[in-house]
Amino acid sequence: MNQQLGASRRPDIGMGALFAATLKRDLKLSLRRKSELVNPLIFFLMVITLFPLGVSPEPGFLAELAPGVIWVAALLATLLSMDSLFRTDFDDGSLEQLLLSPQPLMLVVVAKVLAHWMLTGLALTLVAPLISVMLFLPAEGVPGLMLSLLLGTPTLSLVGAIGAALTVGLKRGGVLISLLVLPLYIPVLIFGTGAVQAAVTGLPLGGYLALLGALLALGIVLAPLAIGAALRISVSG
Amino acid sequence: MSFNSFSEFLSMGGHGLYVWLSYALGLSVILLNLAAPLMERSRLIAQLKRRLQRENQSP
Amino acid sequence: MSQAMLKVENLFCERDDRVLFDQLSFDVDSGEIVQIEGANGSGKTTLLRILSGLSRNYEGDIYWQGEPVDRVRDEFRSELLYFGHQPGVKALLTPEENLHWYCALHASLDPARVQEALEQVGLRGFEDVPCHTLSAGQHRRVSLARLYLSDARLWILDEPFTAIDKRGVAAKEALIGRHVARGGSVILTTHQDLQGSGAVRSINLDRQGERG
Amino acid sequence: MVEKKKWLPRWFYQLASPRWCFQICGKLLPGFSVAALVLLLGGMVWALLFAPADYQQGNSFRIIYLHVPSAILAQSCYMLMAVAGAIGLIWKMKVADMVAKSCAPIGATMAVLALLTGAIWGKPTWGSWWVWDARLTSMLILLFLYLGVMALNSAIESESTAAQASAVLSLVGLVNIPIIKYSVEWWNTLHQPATFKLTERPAMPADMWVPLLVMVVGFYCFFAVTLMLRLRNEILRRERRSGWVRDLLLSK
Repeated sequence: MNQQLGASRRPDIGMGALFAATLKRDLKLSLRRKSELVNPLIFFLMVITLFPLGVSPEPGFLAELAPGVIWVAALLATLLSMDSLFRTDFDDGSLEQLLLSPQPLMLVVVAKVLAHWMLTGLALTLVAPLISVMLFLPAEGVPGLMLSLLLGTPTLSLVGAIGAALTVGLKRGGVLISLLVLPLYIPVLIFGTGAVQAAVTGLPLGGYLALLGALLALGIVLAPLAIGAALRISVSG
Repeated sequence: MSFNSFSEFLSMGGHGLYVWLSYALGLSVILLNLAAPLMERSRLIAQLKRRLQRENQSP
Repeated sequence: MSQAMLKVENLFCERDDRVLFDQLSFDVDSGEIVQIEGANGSGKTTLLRILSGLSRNYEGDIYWQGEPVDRVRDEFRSELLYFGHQPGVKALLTPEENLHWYCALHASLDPARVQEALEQVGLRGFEDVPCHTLSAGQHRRVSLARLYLSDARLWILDEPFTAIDKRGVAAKEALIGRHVARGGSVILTTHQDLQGSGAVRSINLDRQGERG
Repeated sequence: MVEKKKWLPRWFYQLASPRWCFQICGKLLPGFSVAALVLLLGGMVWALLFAPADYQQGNSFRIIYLHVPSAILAQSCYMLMAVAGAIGLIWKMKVADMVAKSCAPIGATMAVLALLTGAIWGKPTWGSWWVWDARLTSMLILLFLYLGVMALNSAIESESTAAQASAVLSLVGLVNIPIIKYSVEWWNTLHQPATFKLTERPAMPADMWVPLLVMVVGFYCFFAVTLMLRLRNEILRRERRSGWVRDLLLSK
């Protein structure tokens, strides 16, 4: 208590620790709120169920539809969970403390998005085989589906986080996020479904996965910048 | 001149509906884009003037 | 060192078509307590948010130790403790987890002292219950424990004494006094009169608003 | 502004002054209006009356003289919006924010016009009002991007926050536009064989592309006019408390 003020500064120490701490904290927070954890998954399953009911339960037809349906449902499920990424932190003042930290903001942002992805995108990827059975997707397509989701959903989380950061100061940001973010999701959707279709027809997957990987790399480099700037702007207003 | 008569010009070789519809839309979009800021301007000036008068009355 | 710790020059800010303050200038030296006064809606919270760097909707200059604050943002942040309207406490986490994360955000803080800080604010025995089971006052004290942990030189406190009982207030005032005695500075807003914290300078925003 | 960047030319600072900008726009407006009127009217007459009909598409080809300029304008308007937004973000230049805000509705209407004329052209050419053609699809997505920026701008109450947030969003969009274009084009070739396109045509004869050029320049002049009109409104609104706006109002 009686130490000299500002005496023992250890800058640059604890960046990795901060990343790990934020990741752990966000995972812990989600795991303690179980309902929110499973909501995107339930939503995902429900949207999938709507298609056979709304279009046709005929296996051949569903098999043809499956890559697109699964990808669109994954996209919507990610989007649905996006609004809460910064919302609770904004409401209880944690976000202010985060922005006032001398540590690099991008690090914390990436950790938060990673935590979010692990509980939505990764979870969706893991239940995808089950869904593909329900939609009669040929077994050859399943690895392509899982790989494309694995590479594509992090990009969805990163881009979605930009929308979440831009709308966090607004009372009703939910619908607005979709409007802002959905157009930006289109390339991921195109390459993702392309990968699955290629896998089904036995064409090589590499090109699609490389494109999805390139999008992800670009997202990891640029999205945290935009998210950080957007958070500072939203809190400032 | 690519047309021999006025009726030929109107019919546009059977595509008259499409061509004239396009040009009508084009013109209306252009005019709308000019009318909107002009109307906004007169509305804004009236509003700002009212505001100025209100402020002058109750300093 | 003759330089003021925090120097504010010609600050101008408007909100919702209303000028909150115009040409507001003041210095905060080390060892000083500055109380921001003003009626509700006079812009006290806005001013504190601007000073802390959260809000950037202002015109004018702010200097931290003689340098424009935008240029020394990181140094400034590591010397700042901001206590806002929302306490920044996660209801689903325990007090201990909350403070550990705060320590991760400020690398210079020692997580080993979290226990001690919680004891100081009277939360011994509540370290590992989720914060949402705590009372409003206890909730706020979790956040106040940051004051005991902090080694920041500038404290910006927005209504730090709400939902705190009398004895708690006295303890916090003593803490502020100690901080100032160590060469720190405090900028705060409060509805209560400060006693026993040494000299308090006050800045009134109401007169500012009239001028603007 | 905390520090002045010395290396920027002087006109940049003058442009940063809303009052100067308001006046210069007022001076430029008549010239651009006349140019836009002459070029658009002349271009339309030329396009409708004198340009030859296409040997494959017949007279429906004349729609191109509206479709291409509006599509080009919709894209360059987005570019201007994002660049102005970036300038506003970096140098805290109010006028740049206002330019960005004024760009959005103009660009959106241009995208709508490009889409509508494209659809109308599609009916006699492809036999249906809408075909998932790569260019039309990209234009539709561009329209969505515009709508997103406008929705965000109107949802945020504080003017400066709204401007900054829209600037970030339009920059994100700007980075994404090439990616979206590439992915859509690639998707298009995958899903349908390339039919003949509205624009890409080999060696357009001069009596076809000269009127097109006139229309493109005319559209740019028209864009300058409507942008300056909107910008002047925006300056008046945002600077309503400053002395010169008060004087201006009282003199009217």
